[in-house]
Amino acid sequence: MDGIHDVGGMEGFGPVVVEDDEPVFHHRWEQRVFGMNFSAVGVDADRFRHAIERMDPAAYLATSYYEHWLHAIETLVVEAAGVPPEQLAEARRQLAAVPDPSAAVPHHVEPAWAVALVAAVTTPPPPPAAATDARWPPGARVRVRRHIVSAHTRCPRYVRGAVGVVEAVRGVFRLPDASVAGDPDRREAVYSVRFEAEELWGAPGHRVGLDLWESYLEDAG
Amino acid sequence: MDGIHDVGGMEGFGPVVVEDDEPVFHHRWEQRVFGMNFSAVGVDADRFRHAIERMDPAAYLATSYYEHWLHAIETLVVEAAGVPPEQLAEARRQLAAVPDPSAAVPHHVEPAWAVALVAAVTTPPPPPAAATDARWPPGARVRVRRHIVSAHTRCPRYVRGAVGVVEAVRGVFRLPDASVAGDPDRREAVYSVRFEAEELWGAPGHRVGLDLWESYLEDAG
Amino acid sequence: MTAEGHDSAPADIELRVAALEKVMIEAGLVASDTIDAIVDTYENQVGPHLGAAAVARAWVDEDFRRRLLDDATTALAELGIGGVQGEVVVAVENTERVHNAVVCTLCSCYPWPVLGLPPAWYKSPPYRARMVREPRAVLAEMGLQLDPDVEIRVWDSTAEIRYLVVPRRPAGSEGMEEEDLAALVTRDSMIGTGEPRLPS
Amino acid sequence: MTAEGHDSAPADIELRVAALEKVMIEAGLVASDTIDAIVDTYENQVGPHLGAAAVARAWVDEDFRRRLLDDATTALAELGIGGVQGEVVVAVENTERVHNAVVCTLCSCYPWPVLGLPPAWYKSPPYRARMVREPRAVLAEMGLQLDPDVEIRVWDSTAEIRYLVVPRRPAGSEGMEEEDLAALVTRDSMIGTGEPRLPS
Repeated sequence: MDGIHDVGGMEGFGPVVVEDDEPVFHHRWEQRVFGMNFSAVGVDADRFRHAIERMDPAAYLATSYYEHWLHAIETLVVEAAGVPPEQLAEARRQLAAVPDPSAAVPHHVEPAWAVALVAAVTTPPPPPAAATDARWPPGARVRVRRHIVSAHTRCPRYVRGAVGVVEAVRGVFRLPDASVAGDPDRREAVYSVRFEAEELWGAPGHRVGLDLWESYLEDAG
Repeated sequence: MDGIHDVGGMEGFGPVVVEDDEPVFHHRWEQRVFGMNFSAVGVDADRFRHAIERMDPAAYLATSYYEHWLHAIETLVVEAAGVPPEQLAEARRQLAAVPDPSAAVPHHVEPAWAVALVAAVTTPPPPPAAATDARWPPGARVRVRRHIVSAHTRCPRYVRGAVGVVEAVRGVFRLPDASVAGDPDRREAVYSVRFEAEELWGAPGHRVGLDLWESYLEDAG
Repeated sequence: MTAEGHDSAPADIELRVAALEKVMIEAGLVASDTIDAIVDTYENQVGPHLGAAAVARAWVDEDFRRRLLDDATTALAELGIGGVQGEVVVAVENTERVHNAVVCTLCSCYPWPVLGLPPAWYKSPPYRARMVREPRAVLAEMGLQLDPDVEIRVWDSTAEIRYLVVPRRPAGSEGMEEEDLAALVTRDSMIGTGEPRLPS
Repeated sequence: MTAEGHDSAPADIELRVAALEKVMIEAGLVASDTIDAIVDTYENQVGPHLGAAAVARAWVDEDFRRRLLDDATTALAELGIGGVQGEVVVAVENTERVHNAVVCTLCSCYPWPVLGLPPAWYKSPPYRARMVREPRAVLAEMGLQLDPDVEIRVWDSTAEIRYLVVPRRPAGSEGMEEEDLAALVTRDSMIGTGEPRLPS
């Protein structure tokens, strides 16, 4: 999907604004959103990212990072967890009628879940399978395909058609394009590919490395 | 400039919303904005478009067509007509203090200007010069350059690197890229180039024609 | 300078516009009646009836049709049609096998002298983004179901050439007068997002 | 369903979030204390001090440095560092001639187990858009003036590999203990948008 999220190389965004002594979270609601994502609905990063990418482009640019997450969780609670949308609307109606909606959220604890969750997020998962049948070795010249028509892809527009050099083979990973399309078992080698700025932007000065799945690439010829 | 205005082929925008029995203008302020553009500040279409393209991307997507025009005229009144920005701010302060700002705008007529203006906009200008030394004839295969780094260009991202066929040579026109960069006298042949959907999007089904300046193109090889 | 909010309330917009007009009038850049006159021109004088008259003429006058398709700018000038945003007009004709449609992906270029000012949907990101990529789907959503065998040609107005679609003359209109034919030619049929009305 | 306005007032957001939490708790999808625990984890346990400890170790222990550059995921696990959003970590080392910096143009991927959660600027469209196109200008704006001879390598985190920049050990830190060295290693120096602090 060539969506609004794919901003690499877009011009007109202005300066990078840095906040001094920024807290990890700015608002309590950001904490709740962050925490809610660690549940069955947020566990699939591909579907989660795709839910954000489908936001209305104007809303995407006008809202903050954790509003994107909120949108995604609301979307996946319906799409992935099967909660009827009316239930969300009804909860909003109910809570809109009370003076402090946050205080009116039911409190329900599951101490065992919490312990298991914290252990899970701070334990390294097993390494990815080595790519024993990778098509290209380090040093190979590859071209990114011009056309990626998946509903969800991790191949940004700014490298489409560009030629780069394989720096490393990172292992075998689930292909996000297939996963979001309903085939979570398709796996492919992922390559770290180095591009010269001249090739990407027509002016030299730096190099950019991207990690790209095998089906995004073709022989540079 | 690879800006937010360059939306051709972007996905995620949703349906085309058609308003039944739409009026030419929806609000009086749209009429005033439209009319104000017919002045020394709006006369240069290249600079006018570039002023819109430089809008903050979130603001661009969140505002209407005539708000884009308003932004451009405000910008060019300062940049091209030399009005100090403080003068605009001061006028806003003054008018914010009155109950009906529109009614407080000075009324000043120049009947001769109005007559000349209407005549000018409804009279066909002379045709463009024929392109006697065009590099490619109709039927030639051309490739759009991958890199267009101008601050303002009329070469959309979605055709960069694509191969098409020249359908017609449209004549010689001022090059917008050079014009906005301060060289309004540079002229080039403009070609109508036809692209197959397969070449642009990886799926067949239609053709797209674009009018492209000579320096956007190269031999298809 | 002009960091307008994302949800400019009407009052804010009106204030901004009034302030701009005040400054421009005081600087001698514009006059109250030039604005009135230009608005009147595009609200009441220039509009799709002009393009419709040209299309109807092409339907009844084979010589005019050829001149229109060969050099629309000059042929339209015969009818007194021309001006700003129509410096070079190219007419593209629909046939049994080919359907033409017009878009401007980079801004909202449109052939003012023949169609007047564009509708909001023509200027909207959805139309501009999708029309070059999936025109058949967009046209279907807009009510124009094209036969799969019909080739769609989309014209993206990236330079100063403006496009006028010459729609097919509807069946059943054989005996009609030029003026009555013009009444069948809709704006959308000249953008390529619709068909002419059928004779009643 | 979730057509939020462009300027969601805080109260609207809080209401939406409360309603979502209510629904998720009632559906058994999440518990109040799982949210509390995960927030505490990333506010108080996991943060850039972990990456800083690893960098300081690499500065003082040549064998660890080699293991870190060879297979950071495994080397970090030696220090008890690892977890979600760090399934595969690659460490890239700055030298006199090469400066590395990290971005995620498509979303905001970031090596949580070594750096904690990313700052707002890292997640902002300006950083994401510009860092792959004009990194030297972005770094200069952020206060990092690189010698023109230094090659910049930008790592766009498009897959599940996360990058940790190993900055150069600052001059004047020769005799320092590992723990004091770690205090010199800033978050930004491990993203590649800053340098370590100088010893005082």
